[in-house]
Amino acid sequence: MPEYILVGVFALVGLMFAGAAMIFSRIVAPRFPNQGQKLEAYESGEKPIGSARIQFKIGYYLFALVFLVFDVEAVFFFPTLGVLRSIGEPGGLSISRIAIWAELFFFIGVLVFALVYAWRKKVLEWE
Amino acid sequence: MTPLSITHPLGDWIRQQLPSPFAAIANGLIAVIAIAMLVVVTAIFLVWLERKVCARFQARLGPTRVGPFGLLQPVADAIKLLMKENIRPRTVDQLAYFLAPLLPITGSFLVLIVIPFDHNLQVLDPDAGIVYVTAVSGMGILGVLIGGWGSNNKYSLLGSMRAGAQLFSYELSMVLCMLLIVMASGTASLRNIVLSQQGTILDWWIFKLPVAGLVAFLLFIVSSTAELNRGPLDLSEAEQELTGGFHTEYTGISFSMFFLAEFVNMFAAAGLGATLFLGGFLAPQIGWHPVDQLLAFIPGFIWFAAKAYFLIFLYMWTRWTFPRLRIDHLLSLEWKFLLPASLANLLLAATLVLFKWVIP
Amino acid sequence: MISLNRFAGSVSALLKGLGVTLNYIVHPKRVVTREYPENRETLTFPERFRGQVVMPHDENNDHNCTACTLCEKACPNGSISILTTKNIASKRVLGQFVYRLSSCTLCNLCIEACPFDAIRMGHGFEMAGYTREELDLILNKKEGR
Amino acid sequence: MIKADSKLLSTLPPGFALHDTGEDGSQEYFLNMGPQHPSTHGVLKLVVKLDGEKVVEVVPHLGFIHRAIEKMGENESFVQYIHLTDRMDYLSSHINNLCVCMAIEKAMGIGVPERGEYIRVMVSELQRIQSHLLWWGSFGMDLGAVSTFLYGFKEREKITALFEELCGARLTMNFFRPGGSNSDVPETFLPRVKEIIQDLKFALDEFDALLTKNPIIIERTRGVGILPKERAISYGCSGPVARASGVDLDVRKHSPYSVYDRFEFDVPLGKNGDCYDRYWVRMEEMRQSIRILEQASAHFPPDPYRSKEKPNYKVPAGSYFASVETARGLFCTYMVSENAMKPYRIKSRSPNFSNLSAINEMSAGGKIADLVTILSTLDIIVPDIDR
Repeated sequence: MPEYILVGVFALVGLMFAGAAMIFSRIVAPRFPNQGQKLEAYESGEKPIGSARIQFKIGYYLFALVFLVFDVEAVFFFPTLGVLRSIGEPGGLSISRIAIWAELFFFIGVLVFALVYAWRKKVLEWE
Repeated sequence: MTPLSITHPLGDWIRQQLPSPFAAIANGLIAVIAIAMLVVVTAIFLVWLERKVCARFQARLGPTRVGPFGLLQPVADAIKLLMKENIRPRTVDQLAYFLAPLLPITGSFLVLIVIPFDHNLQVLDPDAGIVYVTAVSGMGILGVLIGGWGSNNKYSLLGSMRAGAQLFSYELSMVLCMLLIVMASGTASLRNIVLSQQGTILDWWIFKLPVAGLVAFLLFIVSSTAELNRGPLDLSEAEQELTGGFHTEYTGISFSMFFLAEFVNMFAAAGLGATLFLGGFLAPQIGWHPVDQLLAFIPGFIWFAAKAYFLIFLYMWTRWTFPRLRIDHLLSLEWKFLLPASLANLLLAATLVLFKWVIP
Repeated sequence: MISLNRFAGSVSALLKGLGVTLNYIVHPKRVVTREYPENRETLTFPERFRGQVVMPHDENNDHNCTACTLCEKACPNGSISILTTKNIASKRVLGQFVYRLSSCTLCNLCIEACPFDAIRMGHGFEMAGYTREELDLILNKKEGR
Repeated sequence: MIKADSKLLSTLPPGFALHDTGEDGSQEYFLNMGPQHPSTHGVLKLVVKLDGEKVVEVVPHLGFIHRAIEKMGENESFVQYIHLTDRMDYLSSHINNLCVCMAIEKAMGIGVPERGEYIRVMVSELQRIQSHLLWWGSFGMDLGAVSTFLYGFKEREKITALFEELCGARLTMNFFRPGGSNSDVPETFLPRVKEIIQDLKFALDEFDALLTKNPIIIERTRGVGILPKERAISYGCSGPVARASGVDLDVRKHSPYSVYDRFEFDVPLGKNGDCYDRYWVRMEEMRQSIRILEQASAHFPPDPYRSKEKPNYKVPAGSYFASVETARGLFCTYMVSENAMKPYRIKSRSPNFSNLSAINEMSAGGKIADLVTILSTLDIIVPDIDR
């Protein structure tokens, strides 16, 4: 557990590191408030046409859904694969190792089936 | 393995001198300073290196004027970026716009602390080191997403949406490649992964698993390029299409935070690749005793740096050679090629491990 | 099989591309950069290089211009104005050869028009100035008498 | 269905309409690409209507650097107009100059000596290669391979240096005159052309390895931005853009000017009219230009290089026309003279305006990235569009 306190410390340090640079820049950088159209959003030097806050077609949100499936799978893999080498008696082909191995094949088979399904359903196509 | 040992002698000495809570704090402080220094130095050096290497790829000289070989050029750039006016457009989302540049650099801090630079040069060695790395490495892209959305600019918006798609797609094959190493070495701790590659060069995971190791290494390089947002997979920046992508609206120091993080993340990813596939801090032993002794005499962190910079060179090489993919090709490449390939590769490796063709 | 062939072809094409760039990095001789302000002394120009117009003067500070104004007429932009004056023999001679670099397009037409080789294209190429007035040049060194 | 924002509708550029929101709640939106954009190659503004990343409509806005060159020409003498054509398509300035000279020659019945014609052909072909090299570099850069830009420029530099030796300028040449050229080629010309040919052959192989066979390029250009043959003709496209669509139009071949009829070369034609064909046609054209250069330098005739110079060019009354094939397509000069020193009206037909007009048809339905690819393969020069 104390290890993860250190992670928190470093997260803070990272934020402070960036924050300090930005504060320092605030102090030393010049400021010329609002000259001309400098505070407009950049759109190749022209006034933007309409806001960017629109409901627009992302086109790849379905990938995100498929991703969820596979990402969860990766988490399941971690413990399974971690023990593939060490389970049972060291060395040798034990039943439990073969079972894990077969399980792995089955699991990935299911996943590949899902992938193929998504592929056939044109989820993996743009739009 | 105590979590706080920067180096054994120094850590032990501090532990002898101070009572334990203070010693932990002192060691922690040293770690913080060391990592912060590493971030700054790496970023500055890599900016210089990228410019130099890119120039040489393009038959140019690169920076030559500031300092010897232009070494101080990035320092000059940093000063310039610090002194630039911070223009915050009127239309941005204040909180998101401010928060976004802080996140990528924090992410790179968090990745760097688990990377074993040498036998005892590692801030933290969590048992599930690889899970931790995949968890925190997403932070950079989070910054990109938030920044792109907060900028209220159509170019940024497109860039950040692309970044999102790219992140979650390439995360998969990257995790699968790492999993392969976890399976082969039987541990998820980065330090133990390195130690599992002891022996000659042929004991590195890239060679030890015939075919599967090499394939996993290549897949790792490709998917980490996408994760790092570097060309040819730098879709969220894509300056020819989106002018600057997610950082179009960022100026001065807030832009340089993205920029800095990109380079530090590149070092972290290269370090990770070296750790997983190239034996990390271990010296490349060739099995001939006199040479091996000589090679082992060189400290581990130098070997680590050499391997990491070799990978960095690979990243730069591909970046300055290949044209950029289109976003739908990028996603097809992952889902229709890299993901099935890494799944098949994983199965191949599992079979190899099971029948112990390679691993004793 | 076809797709496997295509894959192999793609990979080999990518590797060839990498080979090309690697070739550049391992051959420092292929670097073509010239560091400009530092090499100012060693810069060479082809003889016909068209820099700003100059009027060659001989050792007595004399020039060939007879103020015939052919160059003035040949100039498409009106960059040249010949201001004449009278010499002691009340002959029309060149007073001032006014050359406005700011509107000159370095097109070479004035030099072609000149029958006496009084002006030619110089090799000066650093033509920037801080004010427009700096770019109004008088090419002859002394007024005709 | 959500009604489009009426406040937004009033700010739209003329000629644009915004549809109401689609069934899934997604909206179309407008994006300005240019005038300050890395891939519009100058001050061109494209207003793009997008649906997500899909391009719905592209409207180019021109006129940012309009200089009224044709109007200026009415106040210049015929010879003075030559140097203004340098400033239209600055990558084909030699060829543009040639076109004006040919019109004057036709009007006044001036002949060109053998050597002068050979100089014209060789310099034109060098200019074409030089222009295509720059295009190749910027094409690679537009697709994200930044190094190619430098490689293209590196090779182009050799030709530019040759031009510098030839006429003293690197971009705005003003070299050709009615009846020949303003000076003979220097002695070093032929050996250097041969050197350049050798270098180019090597470089073109490198270029093939870098881009032509690169699967990423093939993926990004095959089937992208298709311009069918009929549409190419009706838009008035010319040059590599039209030839990639299968339009067999090359002035050099079909109404040969100068001495082009003496050389053997092929006119590469594309089949599909997509971006890859346009790319391939240009690469092939460079090889054909090298062929012409080789033939020309093998039989380079002796003096004189220019027929007798006229004291002034007083063009007899009438209208005169000449056309050439520049690196980008058909360049024509049409001039009306009233038996005076200055043209009554002079008109230059330049290829880029017509080529650009096809962009909406080519890019609608593609992605933003495709728009950049298409714009790059059109190889536009903005000063030539605006004139």
